[in-house]
Amino acid sequence: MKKIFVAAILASLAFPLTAQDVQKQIDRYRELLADGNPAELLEMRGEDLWKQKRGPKNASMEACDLGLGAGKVAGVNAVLPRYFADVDRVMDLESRIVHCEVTLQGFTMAELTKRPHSLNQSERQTDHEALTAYVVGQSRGAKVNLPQSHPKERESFLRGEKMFFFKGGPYDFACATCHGVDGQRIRLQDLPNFQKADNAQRAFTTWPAYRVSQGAMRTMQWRLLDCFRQQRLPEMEFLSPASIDLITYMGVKGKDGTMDAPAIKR
Amino acid sequence: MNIKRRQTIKAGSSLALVAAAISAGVLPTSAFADWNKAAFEAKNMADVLKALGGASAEKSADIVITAPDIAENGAVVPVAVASKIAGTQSISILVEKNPSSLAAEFDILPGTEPNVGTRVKMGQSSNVHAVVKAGGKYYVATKEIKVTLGGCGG
Amino acid sequence: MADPMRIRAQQKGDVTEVRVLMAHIMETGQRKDSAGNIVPAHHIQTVTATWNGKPVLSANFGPAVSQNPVMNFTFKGGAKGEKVIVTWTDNKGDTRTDEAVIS
Amino acid sequence: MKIKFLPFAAVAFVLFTGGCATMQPGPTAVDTSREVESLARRFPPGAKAPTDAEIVALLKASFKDSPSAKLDRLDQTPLQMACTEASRSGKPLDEKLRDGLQAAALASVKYPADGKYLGDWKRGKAIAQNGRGLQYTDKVGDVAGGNCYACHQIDKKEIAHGNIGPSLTGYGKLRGQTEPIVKYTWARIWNSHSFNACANMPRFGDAGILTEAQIKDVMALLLDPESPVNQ
Repeated sequence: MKKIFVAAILASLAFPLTAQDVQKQIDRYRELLADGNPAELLEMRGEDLWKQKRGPKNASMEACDLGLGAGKVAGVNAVLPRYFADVDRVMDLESRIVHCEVTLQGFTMAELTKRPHSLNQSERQTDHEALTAYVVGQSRGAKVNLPQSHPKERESFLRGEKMFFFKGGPYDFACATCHGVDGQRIRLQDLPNFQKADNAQRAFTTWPAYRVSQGAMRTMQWRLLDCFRQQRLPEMEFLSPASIDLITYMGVKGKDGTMDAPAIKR
Repeated sequence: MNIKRRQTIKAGSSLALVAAAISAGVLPTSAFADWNKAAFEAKNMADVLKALGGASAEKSADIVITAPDIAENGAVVPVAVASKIAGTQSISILVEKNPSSLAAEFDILPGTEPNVGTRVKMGQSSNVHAVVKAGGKYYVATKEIKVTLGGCGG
Repeated sequence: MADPMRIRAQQKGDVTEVRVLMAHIMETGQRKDSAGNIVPAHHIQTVTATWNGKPVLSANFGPAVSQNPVMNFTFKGGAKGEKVIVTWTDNKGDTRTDEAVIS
Repeated sequence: MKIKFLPFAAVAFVLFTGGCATMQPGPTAVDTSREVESLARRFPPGAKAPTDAEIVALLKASFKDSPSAKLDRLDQTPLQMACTEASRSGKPLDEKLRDGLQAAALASVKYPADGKYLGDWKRGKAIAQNGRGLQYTDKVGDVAGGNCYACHQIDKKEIAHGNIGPSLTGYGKLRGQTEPIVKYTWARIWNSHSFNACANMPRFGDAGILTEAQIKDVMALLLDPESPVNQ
């Protein structure tokens, strides 16, 4: 008995941690984190903002049509990006929120897109982040099902697909370099493979997310901006056509996933 | 009272709430311990204990720390502590290798269960101590938590 | 300006479980800004909770409590519909009080 | 010139035959459900498939030019173009094309003029941990890191390592410090496309990510018997 005990101690010293051990413990960390998500604070702030009369036109956002009809907020993030006839193009959630702030409240595009994301740690989250948090939170439990019947919706997907595989920059990286293979990790963070439905669902349904490493909730637009930064491409423009096409691609790949955002992540 | 504070209370529309609470004797400040500056500035467990009014702490198996073995990020490490020691008066969470060890201290009032949780910052892998005061004596349990670097690296 | 807390209080048998989310920067006083200057400490120092006028928790936080703090505690008693009131105060004197109805 | 390099390629083949699956993880082929999707579904009336030129133009319209990350990063090299198509279609490169790209990559490798390949493993350790550099948020001329741990296991004590590349634990201990090994390792770091046209690993020397001195330090981390990698 004693021998076995000593052997066990020696073994644990010789092989500090197996990859499975580490993964189990990381899963445990994530489970404990999920118990309290500060993104809820931002959702509350966003709800107040949504209902507040703001801007030169002194109007609230409550009449905004996010894709399921004017004033309807529940479930919209599960069907976006989609085609909007009033602008004759495909818009993602964040583009549509900004669109409503311009058309309903009279804000200018320039002021809304100047600095949509707060800085790390040191700054209060922006109104854009708060509004996005609120709207996204109202889609929890909704099944992802982006419409693809309009030619422009399909074209957005096809462009997004091509962009996903586009290798460029000094590192020769494409989105697919990290997100096109099963079981890959950067450091200890697993990388969803968008060619697998369950992976794509998990990724699409858990963004936006509160990032504990930044002390802030980050939107899907930010997620892409920062992926491209790590990819060593130039700075992605907020609400750019490429961002919308890539979100369409991810959303179509994540079909039938159940929305669970804002989530909480490292 | 500074202006900022007044604005805060007003903006939160909780002025009435606070006033009502005070007049009803709901917030008898004396019931709550003052913030112990010396304890929060102490660099190690011995100095924290001294600042809290103790001397040494006895190891105890009746203190249970619930926390991950590995933290994916040191900025947020969930730590919960439950004490089965009779007459638990306070529970403190200390991170040994932080610049100041004491992270949080909870007074266990009559009626409070000796079971609390929060999240702490850890600058690096470190021992985390749960110090329990009971019957005027101090007890401690310790758990090592590894902090890892993560993400794409920059 | 302090944002509201999110408080959940749930009766479970003869105890009530309380979970509090607080919006606060919890600046450590050790971080440098982009210009290289130390950002002064700014953190919650005390958190108190009452139920039916009775104190049920008192906590002291240092700057090592994470940004946007999460705090969970449990007290004996509590019935559905009763109120739990939570107040925090930080080192700059800012304070915030919010309440939740026990469910 | 070519003949001189052949032995290194041969060494590479021997070293990594066992680990090819992990060495060259190309993205998995596009799923079959999409392949068999009817044309009508794929292209609703009026929907057009985008051309490569349209994609580049759209990307350029979607990114901002800045001194530290210019828009020309979106102009693909022939290798980037070929490997984009290979991963999108799930079909490997044509052999001739592949060999040509690999030969060009190998020809790009600059070996140290002073003939010294190994620097300081302690500095190499820091370079392997550092993930900064070449981002639009960086300043031109900022020192970059190698970020090796993002993809590789190296020092066994560092548990936060990725798995996109193979484990490099015990690299020098297993392989020794013979000239072919040393030169192969250098070439692999300088331009990994020399041995696998569509390798995921960045061209640390060729793309100017690390300096020659930094690569020497990383070499020491891998090959120096004193390095923790070889303990």
